[in-house]
Amino acid sequence: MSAPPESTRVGWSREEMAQRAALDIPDGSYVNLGIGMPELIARFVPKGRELIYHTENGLLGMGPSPAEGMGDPELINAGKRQVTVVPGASFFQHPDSFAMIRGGHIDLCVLGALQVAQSGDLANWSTGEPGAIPAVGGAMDLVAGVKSIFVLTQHVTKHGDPKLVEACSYPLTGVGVVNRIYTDLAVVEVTPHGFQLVELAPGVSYEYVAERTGADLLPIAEGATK
Amino acid sequence: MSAPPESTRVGWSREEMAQRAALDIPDGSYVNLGIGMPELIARFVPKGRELIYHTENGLLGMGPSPAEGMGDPELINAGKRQVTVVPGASFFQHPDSFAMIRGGHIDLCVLGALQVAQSGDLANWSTGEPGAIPAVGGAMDLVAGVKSIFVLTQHVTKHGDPKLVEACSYPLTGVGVVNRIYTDLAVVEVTPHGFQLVELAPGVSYEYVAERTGADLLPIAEGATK
Amino acid sequence: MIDKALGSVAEAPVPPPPPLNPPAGGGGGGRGAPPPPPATVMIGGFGEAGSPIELIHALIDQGATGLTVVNNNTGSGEVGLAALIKAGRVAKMICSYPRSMNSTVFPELYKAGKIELELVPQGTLAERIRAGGAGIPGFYTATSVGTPLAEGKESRSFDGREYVLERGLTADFALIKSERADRYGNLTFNKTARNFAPAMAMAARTTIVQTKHFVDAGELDPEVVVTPGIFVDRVVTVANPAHESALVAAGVSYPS
Amino acid sequence: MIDKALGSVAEAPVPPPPPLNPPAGGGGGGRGAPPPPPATVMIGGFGEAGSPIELIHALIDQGATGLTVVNNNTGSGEVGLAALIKAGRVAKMICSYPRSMNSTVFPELYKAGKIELELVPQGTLAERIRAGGAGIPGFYTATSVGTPLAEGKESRSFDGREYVLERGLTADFALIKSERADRYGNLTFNKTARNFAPAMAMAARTTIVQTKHFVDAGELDPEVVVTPGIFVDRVVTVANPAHESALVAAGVSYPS
Repeated sequence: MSAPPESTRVGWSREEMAQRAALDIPDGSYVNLGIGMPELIARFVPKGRELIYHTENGLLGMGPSPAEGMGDPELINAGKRQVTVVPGASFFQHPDSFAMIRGGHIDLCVLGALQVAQSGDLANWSTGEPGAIPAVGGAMDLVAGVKSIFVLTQHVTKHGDPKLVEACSYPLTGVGVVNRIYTDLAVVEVTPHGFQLVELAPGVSYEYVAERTGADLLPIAEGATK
Repeated sequence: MSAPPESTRVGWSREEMAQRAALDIPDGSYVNLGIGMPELIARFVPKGRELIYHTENGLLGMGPSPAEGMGDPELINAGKRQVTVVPGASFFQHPDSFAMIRGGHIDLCVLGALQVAQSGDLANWSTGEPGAIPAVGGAMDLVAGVKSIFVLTQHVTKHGDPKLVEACSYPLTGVGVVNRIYTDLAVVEVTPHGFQLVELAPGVSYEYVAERTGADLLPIAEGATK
Repeated sequence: MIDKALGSVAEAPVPPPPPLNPPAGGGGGGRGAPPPPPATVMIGGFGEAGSPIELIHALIDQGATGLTVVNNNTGSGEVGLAALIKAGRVAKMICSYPRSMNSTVFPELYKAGKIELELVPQGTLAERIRAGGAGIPGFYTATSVGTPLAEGKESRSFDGREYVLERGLTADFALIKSERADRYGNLTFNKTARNFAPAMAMAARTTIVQTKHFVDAGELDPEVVVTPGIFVDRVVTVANPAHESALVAAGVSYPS
Repeated sequence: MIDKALGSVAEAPVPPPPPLNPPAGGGGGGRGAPPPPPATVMIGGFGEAGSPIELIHALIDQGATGLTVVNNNTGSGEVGLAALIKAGRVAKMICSYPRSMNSTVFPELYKAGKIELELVPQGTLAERIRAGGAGIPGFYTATSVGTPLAEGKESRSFDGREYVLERGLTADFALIKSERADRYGNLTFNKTARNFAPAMAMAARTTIVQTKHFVDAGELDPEVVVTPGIFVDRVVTVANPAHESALVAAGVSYPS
């Protein structure tokens, strides 16, 4: 899964994807970043914006990883990695943490995806393979409750299959929940009319993205601003 | 409503009623005492027993009233009177306080009554008069959730009508919820067979109590221990 | 930078006052946009403990009317919540105990048929507010089963016991009082003044706090924050809040 | 005097071990009273944060079997919860995420069909436990609607949105870890070790706590108590609790 060498890469790197998504997060937002690539976003928040990070295991005001050897094994994030707190943080129990989520108090959640359907359905917790250990964690709570859901994902699987599809073949995490998708190739909005291209990665054409998208992709309208 | 002079009084005084009820509260109990006469019970807990008092507005470990001028207007009980805290107390919000009640965590609640039916139905919040301002407070929560419900009340109304009845004529607080009744005349248990006399106040006869009871009153069985 | 602090209670974004030229009642629509529907306002406090008197008085000054107010009681004397009711701003009270010592304003209006009352058992009220804030539209409770307050409610049994369905309760605004607050809106409370405040902060779209002490970010230990700032929108410092009982004893009315 | 302190973890009243002469399987009843039904045990912790390892090891030593265990995860390595599962004591796990780094014990038993799994979304799990402790037998949530985890659940709509009915969850025992405790069972926690502990303490008939610090009554400020003592039955001091990650890194198995 490591990125190909810079010279042959098409589109945005993982860091550039995170940076692009970070641009769209308003100052003062309460944000939950999913485990993995979404966590990179915290590094790219534009200067002058203050975001507050929620981690569903019970912390608002999460800071970066501690310096080596300075962490507390009982101060961790949802990915079970050691973190720190910023001034103004608070700890709380799980029911309160998920009340924040379910009650619509978190402004934005950024998640990874196995598939996103043009209706906004998300599949990100199970490939449904027989014998696999199902594990859902807080994903279904997040998509059901958070005000906006961003997906940060490669545009296609490592086998080259589209992840943006007409309908998910994998078990769903939530129905009609995704607002925007940030991939290595493009930024795509989920609209009532389906996938709407918002922005292309530098050097990537509409046709290149559309070919790798498993559903209709509405082109950027003439004269539209990004 | 003041007690008649000592010489003419029949049965227990308010203090004696509270003292009699206090005798039946086991060491270590978590107790909610209703506003009014039930509050007297705290004065009569036998030496060597430690009870913890819950007040539903958000305090466990309630102590007595503060000395004159030493109170905090924001440290009050459910009757909105200033109180104190004992070592080991805790404050909490209303949903948590009623989770203690509704979830069956409080051992005992002692309430006043307008009427108690032989089935254990309690009416203690409204006389149902047209035009009266209905006000229920936490009474319905307490009777629905607390493990044991004691009622502390005069045996008859000030008009001489029985308060222990076949069926309540006033709007109910809860159905089949009362366990024991402590009156000025007797201690009465609510059983599947109806009202069971447990103890008579000194100098009071079974017939005297039965006459003033609006339903069958099962006498103390031969050889029964109190 | 996030800073939820306000300069004064007068800046609190409480519900808008009624339009200057309201559409004529009865036969269909006046000019322009219809007025916004009257707001629902949750007001913290159990009796005087936690009552945000200064915010309530600011709400009176500001003029909103037709309000639905959620509070455990109906105030006392002619200050705070009782003054809001007396000023005719409250169309409906949702509460558990509208009858208290020194409470005369609500009873008079209620007997005159001039104010609506939704009576809710206290624990059900607390849980409905908490549910509203937690995204739970309905829950079952045994409280009120078999009583007049269960009338008209759906009921069903679980494991052989009967329960009624209660609905989550949300609001447009919550007005609450804290002991300490920082610029993020993290809050702690004073003793039994905590009561409904944390749940109301969760259940309202806009939560406005009057705090006795405003502290720097980081001064509140993350372990002891009771209401995390995510539930709070605006904070105004009222360093010496009035106590309802003192005002009532002094015979104060608001506005005087 | 109320004193919930225990001398050692071995005294914790965990579920009884199986009877020495269990009734023969299959054709009806052995001698004497039937064994008590296997217990449901809630175990605090999210990953290693808040995991009461010493209490779990005491439960292994004590011998109870056929357990239903509620925990967010399934442990890691071969200590704590993973060791309990490895010892064959757990018939069923109720959890949200049974797959973690260094988690091999559960996956192997699950693939072999030797352990049952009830998969519950994390927030629904937390709320079900809180509901169980709060006397709420059922509540509605939008979480899982339209997904395989909603299959077999009742659903209904409120105000035009679809919700599923979830049931409150209670247990016979809860094993949790606190930072500070007093003789009444009042508790505070360490950072994100708080997670499921307060709700589990509410939802279990018997709650057993291992605490790092045991303090005198009155030392915990009533404003900062997280779990009031009413939810706690027994407290045992474990001044230097092991950390799961350190044990796993050292290759420790329990019992060794």
